[in-house]
Amino acid sequence: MAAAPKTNKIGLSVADYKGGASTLCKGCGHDVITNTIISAFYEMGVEPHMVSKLSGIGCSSKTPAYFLNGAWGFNSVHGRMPSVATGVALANRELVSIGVSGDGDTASIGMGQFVHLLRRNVPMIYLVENNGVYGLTKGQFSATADEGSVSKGGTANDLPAIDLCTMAIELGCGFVARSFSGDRKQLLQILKAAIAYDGTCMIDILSPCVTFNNHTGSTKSYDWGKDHEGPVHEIGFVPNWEEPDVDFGAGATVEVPLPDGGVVWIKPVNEHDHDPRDKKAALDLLREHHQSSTVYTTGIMYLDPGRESLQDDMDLPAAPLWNLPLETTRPSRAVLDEIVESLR
Amino acid sequence: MAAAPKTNKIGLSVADYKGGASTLCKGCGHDVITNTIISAFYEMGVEPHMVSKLSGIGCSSKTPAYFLNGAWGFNSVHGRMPSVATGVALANRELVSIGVSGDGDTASIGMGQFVHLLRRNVPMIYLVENNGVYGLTKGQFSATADEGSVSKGGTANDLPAIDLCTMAIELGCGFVARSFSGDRKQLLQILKAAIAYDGTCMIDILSPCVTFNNHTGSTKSYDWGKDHEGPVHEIGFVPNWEEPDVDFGAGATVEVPLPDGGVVWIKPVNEHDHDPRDKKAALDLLREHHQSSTVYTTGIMYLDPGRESLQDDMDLPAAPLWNLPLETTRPSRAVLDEIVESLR
Amino acid sequence: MSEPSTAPGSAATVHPEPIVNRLSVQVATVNGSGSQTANSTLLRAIFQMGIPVSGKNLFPSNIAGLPTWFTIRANSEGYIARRKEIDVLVCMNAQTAREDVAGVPPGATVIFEESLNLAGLRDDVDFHGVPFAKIVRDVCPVVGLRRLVVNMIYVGVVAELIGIELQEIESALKKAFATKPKALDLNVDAVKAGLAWAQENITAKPRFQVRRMNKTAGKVLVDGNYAAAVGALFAGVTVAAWYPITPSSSLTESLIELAGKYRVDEKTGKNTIAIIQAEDELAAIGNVIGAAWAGARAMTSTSGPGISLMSEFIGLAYYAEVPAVIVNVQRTGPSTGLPTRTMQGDVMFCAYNSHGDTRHPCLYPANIEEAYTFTMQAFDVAERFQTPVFVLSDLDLGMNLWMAEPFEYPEGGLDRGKVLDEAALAKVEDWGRYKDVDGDGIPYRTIPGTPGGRGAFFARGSGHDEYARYTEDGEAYAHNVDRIDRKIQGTADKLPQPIFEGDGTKIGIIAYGTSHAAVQESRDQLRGEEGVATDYMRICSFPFPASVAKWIAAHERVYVVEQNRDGQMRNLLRVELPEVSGKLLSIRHYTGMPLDARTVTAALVAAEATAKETR
Amino acid sequence: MSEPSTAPGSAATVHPEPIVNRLSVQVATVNGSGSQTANSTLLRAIFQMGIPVSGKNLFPSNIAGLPTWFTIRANSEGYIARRKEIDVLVCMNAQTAREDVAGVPPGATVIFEESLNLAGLRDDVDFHGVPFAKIVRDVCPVVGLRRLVVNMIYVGVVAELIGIELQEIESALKKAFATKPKALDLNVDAVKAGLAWAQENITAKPRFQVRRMNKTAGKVLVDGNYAAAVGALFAGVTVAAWYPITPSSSLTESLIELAGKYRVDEKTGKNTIAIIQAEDELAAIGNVIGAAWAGARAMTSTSGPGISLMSEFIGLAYYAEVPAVIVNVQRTGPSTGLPTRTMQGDVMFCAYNSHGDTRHPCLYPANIEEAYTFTMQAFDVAERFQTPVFVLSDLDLGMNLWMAEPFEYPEGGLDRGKVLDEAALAKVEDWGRYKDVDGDGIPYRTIPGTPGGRGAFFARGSGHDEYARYTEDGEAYAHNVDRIDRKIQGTADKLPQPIFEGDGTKIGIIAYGTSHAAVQESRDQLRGEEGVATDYMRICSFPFPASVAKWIAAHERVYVVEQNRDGQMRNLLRVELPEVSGKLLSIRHYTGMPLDARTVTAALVAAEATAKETR
Ligand SMILES: Cc1ncc(C[n+]2csc(CCOP(=O)(O)OP(=O)(O)O)c2C)c(N)n1
Ligand SMILES: Cc1ncc(C[n+]2csc(CCOP(=O)(O)OP(=O)(O)O)c2C)c(N)n1
Ligand code: SF4
Ligand code: SF4
Ligand SMILES: [Mg+2]
Ligand SMILES: [Mg+2]
Repeated sequence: MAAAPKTNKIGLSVADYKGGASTLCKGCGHDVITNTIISAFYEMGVEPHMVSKLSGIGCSSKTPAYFLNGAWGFNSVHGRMPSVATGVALANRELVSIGVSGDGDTASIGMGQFVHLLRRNVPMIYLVENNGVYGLTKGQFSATADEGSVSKGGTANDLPAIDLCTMAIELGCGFVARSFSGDRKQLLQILKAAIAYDGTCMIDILSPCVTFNNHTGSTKSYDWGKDHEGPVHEIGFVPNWEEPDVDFGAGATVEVPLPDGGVVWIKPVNEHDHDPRDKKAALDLLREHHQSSTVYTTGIMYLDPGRESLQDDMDLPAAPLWNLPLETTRPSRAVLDEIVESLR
Repeated sequence: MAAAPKTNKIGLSVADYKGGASTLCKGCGHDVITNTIISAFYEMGVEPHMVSKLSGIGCSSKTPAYFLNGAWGFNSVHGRMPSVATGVALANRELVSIGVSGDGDTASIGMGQFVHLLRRNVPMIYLVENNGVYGLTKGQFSATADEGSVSKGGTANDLPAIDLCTMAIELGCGFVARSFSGDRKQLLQILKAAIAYDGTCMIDILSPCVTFNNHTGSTKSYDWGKDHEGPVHEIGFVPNWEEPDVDFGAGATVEVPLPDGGVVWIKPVNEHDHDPRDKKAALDLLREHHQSSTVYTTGIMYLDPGRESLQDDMDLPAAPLWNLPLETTRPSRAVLDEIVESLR
Repeated sequence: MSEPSTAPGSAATVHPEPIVNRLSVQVATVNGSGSQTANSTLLRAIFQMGIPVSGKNLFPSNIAGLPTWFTIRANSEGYIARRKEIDVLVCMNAQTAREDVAGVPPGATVIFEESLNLAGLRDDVDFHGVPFAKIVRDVCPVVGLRRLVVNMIYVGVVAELIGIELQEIESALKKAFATKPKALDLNVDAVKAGLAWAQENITAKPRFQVRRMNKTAGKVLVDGNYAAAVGALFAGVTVAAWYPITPSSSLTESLIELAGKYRVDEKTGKNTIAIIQAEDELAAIGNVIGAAWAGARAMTSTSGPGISLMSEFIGLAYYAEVPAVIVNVQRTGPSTGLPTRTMQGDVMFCAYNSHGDTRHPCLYPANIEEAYTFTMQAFDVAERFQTPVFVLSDLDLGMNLWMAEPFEYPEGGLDRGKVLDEAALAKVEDWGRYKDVDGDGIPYRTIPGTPGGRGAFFARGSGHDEYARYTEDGEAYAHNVDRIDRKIQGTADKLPQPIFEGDGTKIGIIAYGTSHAAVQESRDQLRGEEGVATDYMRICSFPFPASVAKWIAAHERVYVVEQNRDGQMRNLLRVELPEVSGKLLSIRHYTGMPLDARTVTAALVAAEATAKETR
Repeated sequence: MSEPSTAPGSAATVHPEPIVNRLSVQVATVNGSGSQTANSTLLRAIFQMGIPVSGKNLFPSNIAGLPTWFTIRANSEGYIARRKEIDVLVCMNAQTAREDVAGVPPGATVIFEESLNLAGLRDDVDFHGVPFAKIVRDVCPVVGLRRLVVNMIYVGVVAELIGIELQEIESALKKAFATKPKALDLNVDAVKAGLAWAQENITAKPRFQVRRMNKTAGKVLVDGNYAAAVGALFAGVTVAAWYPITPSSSLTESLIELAGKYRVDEKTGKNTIAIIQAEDELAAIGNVIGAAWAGARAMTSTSGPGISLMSEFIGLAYYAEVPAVIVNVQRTGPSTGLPTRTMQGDVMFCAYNSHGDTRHPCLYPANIEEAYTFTMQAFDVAERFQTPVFVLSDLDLGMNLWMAEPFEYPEGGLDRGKVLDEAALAKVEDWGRYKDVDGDGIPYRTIPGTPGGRGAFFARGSGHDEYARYTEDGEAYAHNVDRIDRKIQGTADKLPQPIFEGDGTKIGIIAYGTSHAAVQESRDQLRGEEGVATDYMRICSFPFPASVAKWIAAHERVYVVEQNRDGQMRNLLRVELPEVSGKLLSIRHYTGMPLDARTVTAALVAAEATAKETR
């Protein structure tokens, strides 16, 4: 008899969190993220049917089809996933939404909607699988390509890159992280914390495009990432049903409790002492490294566990709006009479 | 015989810089800006026919019709003026472009194009006549309305405001200023410097909507502006044909020469010692005051005289593209033969 | 207004028989001057006297300072279309006064602020200079309020001149100032002062009079945007996303107001609807599609430019089969056009909106009752057919005040269409999101969050098969879009059906939406004045049911009356019903002003004359 | 490909007479495997042998790893439409091999990687298992290159089997590897190895052979996007704004390449064109409109979703009268659809794009020559008529390789339309930007920066009068849009005129764009096989000139052949030419695969049979 597969707290195995086979290029950074998402949802014991997977258009935007087959997916139009996600959040606040976008999808065509998603604090995990190019349309530079980085064809990009983390923090996003496809360990912890968090989690992930942007001269290649990654801390996440048995050692460790009872643990590394709750410090850190371009700083840059979510802002009930009983959504005959009377 | 009217260096009088009669509400902040634009172009001696006036849709966007009748105007569609302006800049780099937008036009529907205009450094003056509401559609909150500020109808805005100056600086804009319709003196100097500057000048101007957002509880009213304005410096601009006879006195004065020979003079006030060439200082200053909301900081927040403009980035000729002779824009018969040969 | 009058006016200043309950009053003023309450008071008072009325507000795309006109038509026959001829003109705007005076027919009465000195302009109208400034000084001690209060003085003058009962004015004012007793008193005093002045100073009453009758009992007076908002409210809308744009803003703003009163859960104090002001129209429709995919009854309201911006998302909703209700309150022109003028200008653009092969159900409400019921019904259609549905209203219907029957409470529940919940799913053997199980092209859908592990699917705007799986297979593509087409064609019989009038003559008239009122009146004119009998079909929806072609086929010539340059409904009929295409003639009106009966009558008479000649 | 073959295949494995210069070769492989060069080498070699060819690349919307097919058709008659039947199949993709084999007609030859073990699948085709893996190991020592080089081995095998001359393969390879001598040698060796293997191991040659002839002398082999880019280049385009989207990206990318070579000023070293990658399509068209308003010849290239996003701006350009050239390389479906498949799906959406009353000139290139000339001409039309102009290409034309006559150098200068410079302005007494001076509806424009102080005007998408002044006057509005309509109608005679073929029979066929090639071939089939003679009108533009209606009227039945579900051109004809609407029948194809002649022939024969029955 074969051993029963390992299961999570709701009795599901990793297989229950898998999706269809990826059709991306072999080695594409996006596939690494897909696998990490599978692990994170498995480890967090999220019910797949309570998850909505949203995306725009691009190689990255295809990936929701490659994880959580038991979840609901909506691959919408290019750059406009944020508005769809906002609608989903309003209709059913019980769903856990994860949106996957690309740098073209977010920073070029999607910039307007991205900004307003952040401003509204729509509860969801918003991943940018950032490769500096439009993968699906064959490698044109996107708005996150670094100034001076060189395309496969040999042309240098002469416009400055947009730093999505800085932008997110400035716009009030309460969970802003940066990671790297090449650092699954870190990404996994960030994702788990994001699943527990209530509000927009913007995670900007360097995710190399092996076909169009993985050469020398690129600042979005695996090699570049490996050579430059500088995590500001080691991150751990302890969900609310687990004992915090992680021992990070010395006093420098920071614990950020989330409202749901989970705790994000952070242990500074690389001589940093970045407290992710310090907004100004986060911005300074990002600016330094954005400008120096010698270090690719990763980690949870900013974490504000307290910001009110869109649905609370809008005073919505705990139950999903879409399924409220007719008595609640259609006013009574008396109300209609009252309205009519006011018009006489 | 009546005295000849005063004229500027190209022999034109103020009347030559006027536009049609305004149809805005009496007292609207936008009209003050219109008048200041007239003064600035007059004083700078710009030839009206070399000016393009661009806008989107809104009360603010109507104003290009109210100044510089001798200039070319294009009142385009809501929120998309930046792309039109970019096209104009490419077709004819000799034109001086001034774009007038509103906070709805820029920060709501126009956010995406705004971001990319700044990123590209399209040479133009980009004014946001910021009143925190959609004036023309009767007073709904815009994305720059401050959290907690109260509408005329009594509802409080529960989303955070987008700070356009911070955003512009983060996106690499080299001329970022903030002003107030109630402070014509300052605005005039800023506008004159902007006319001399080569690159995007983003000027965010608190411009009260007297009809829909000028009440107690608003943070965009005249009274609020008057009570809260805190200029970080006194500003003067000396164009390249004038002697810098301004005497700002002591050593604290900062002089920023522009490439065209004009000089921006800055004399700290209110115990500030903000050097507008210091990006980090500018961002810190904005953040402090954006968060405190006790002071409305005005002045030239950031000034980088050296950033390369879009047309230089694109290696365009000095002459306007649109009017290049046919010999230059249609390759020769030999070229066509060469192309054809390559396809055989 | 500068539009020249086209109908013959009455003779001169001699006033023979009074004309009772058939008149138009126009107030020419400046926007932002607060005349709105005064004008609706006049309108409401006449309405309360039992006389059918309608009000048209002709306002500029501007907040304050530009000319604006308000026209009230009272008509005992119940004609409520715009009428171009003005019988009583109130000139409060120096800017346009001369033009305004030039526009009225002989025999009209002109009331004007004394200082405007208009009296010498014509000798075929009655002029009454009123010292408004002086009177208001006496009535209203607070200088700052005079600008507003002065409007009530012309209310008094007009009331006295044409016979509006003071008690009805008072009762209308009570309604307007229900929560502001002080203001009420001040305004009533102003009306009375106007009335008194007129009593003393004007002896010869105008020919045009109102007199109490009983044709408005039980009716309401309301604009179409409000009616649509009420429709949405009772349709149980749960998510509404919008971006402000004239003339649709007041629709969602009315919904916000209504929801604030009637959609707050009594137990929890929470809102049972989410109304979100999006950052633009692309986002608004994205919000709607996301919400509807997640199960909400979702809607947006917008106008032409918004539809252009929504096009990409509308194609997605069509192809991924997501319900959406889009109320398009149409305005004049391509591009920004004339934002405060009316037009039926997006008929073609909505019917086939977005790139690729598409076709969308459209509803064309013609009156308040339909603004209410069609909006409500649009949600059922959208959910039953899982597709975006347009409600094509316009500025005239949406923003002007119309008389109507009171709203009827909806019978039965909501039609939420083919939704499978956990239990239903368990019974289905081989569920596929896009399978045509019932032969009607309508597949079964599930809502995210449905437990049981069998309902999840992946929606997309790219190629997909019956199981919602990605495919680029050409046959699967064709099979799918054929089914969708069948599904949409199937809406024809489920949408509001055309309404037929007439007893079977040779000449047919087709109209839809707000062209209806003018056509109704024109048909009476044609019959009465020209002896031309017409049949009439009012189209209420697209795709067209079979009865439309049948009716056209049964007529010799059919005039399609509409408010746009290109004859868009005529064009739509040409595309869809080529077999009767040859019978279609076109009467179009596109100045942005609401259509009036005279325009229709004149065009039809001229066309008939040509038809005769060439026969 | 899984599409079943519809034509009768040849008998069995007995090979009677060889069939010369009438064959289709298909290579089934995986995208990203570098087979492109191999396939175009085959294509080019046949072309260089003087045999008319065409190539169709059927690729997935994916970067690497999914199935892709490349089909080469060689045909001595010059038929270059897609042909469904495959005579020689090269199976390099295990994923689809079985389906691919099932799809070929009896008598076909199948070449496959030995290890795939396909030989037993059918007994009515010739199988040749080739040890590709082994051969490539011998030819190519560098392991990392083998994935690419293996493709050249099938080139050698196919060449040997069907008789392609080695020297032509070598010359094609020289072209491809002009700058890489090492790679050239490696690839030539691989071809030779394949050739040698086949010589040794395959004795029975397939029936299908190529043999040198002389029908391609002087011709070029190129895709339509490149041709359009060349057209734009020689039209003197000065600003091009784009956002990448399949299948249009390669148009502007070709322009970038060409401009880099031919549009750098020799004296200054500066670019005489600005090509800007916008942040999305709304911005791209905004860039174009801004640039064109400021005087540039400006263009954008896009596909369906881009058109949806551009709709608002297109309405602005129409109404404010700003030139713009929009090349829409159409693809399959509403929404994202099948991005790498072809369709003529935006015909209606472009013709009446945007809200309100609009109508836009559209050009429908059918071949490479027209992709070049129509794109060039579009600039003249846009500037002469001051309006957005669509060039409606599609994926089939834009991205596939077509044989064509070499581009002709444009005679004469540019038509920049009615532009007034300082001197001209000085002579005009009362210039108004939107005045109809010449009775053709086309006003005179000025370019920003024109000195003299008389040319400035204020462009806007809101209501304006003849002097470009803001107005909300309804009559001024109507007057203006009437003029614009006249202007656009006036383009009909200035656009590429329809092309007529046939000697006056009862049956007409209408086609446009890439449906042309299939229709040409189908007409020969109809005549040859069915004895059905047809007349043919190829529509090249919209609005339709009078000759279109006249031609339709002269026929009894007219089949409109097109590649979309809804018969969009047929619908457009119904709208615009109701008088002949009744004659229009429709043949549609919308799987996303390029249209083939058999589909047209079969549909027409079936329709004629029905027509006879019901007569
Ligand atoms: C409206 C629209 N414009 C353009 C496209 C073409 N397109 C598809 S994906 C893509 C860019 C994707 O880039 P990114 O978001 O960075 O994703 P990646 O493929 O790099 O993961 C573009 C431009 C489209 N599908 N829709
Ligand atoms: C596409 C589109 N959506 C909506 C509108 C309606 N609209 C006109 S102006 C405006 C807002 C203007 O606000 P703002 O830019 O702040 O200018 P303000 O009037 O306050 O100066 C809106 C929503 C429009 N004209 N076009
Ligand atoms: S093209 Fe780039 S981004 Fe797309 S799948 Fe391949 S490697 Fe990934
Ligand atoms: S509404 Fe407000 S913004 Fe518009 S003109 Fe009036 S005061 Fe100015
Ligand atoms: Mg990318
Ligand atoms: Mg504003």
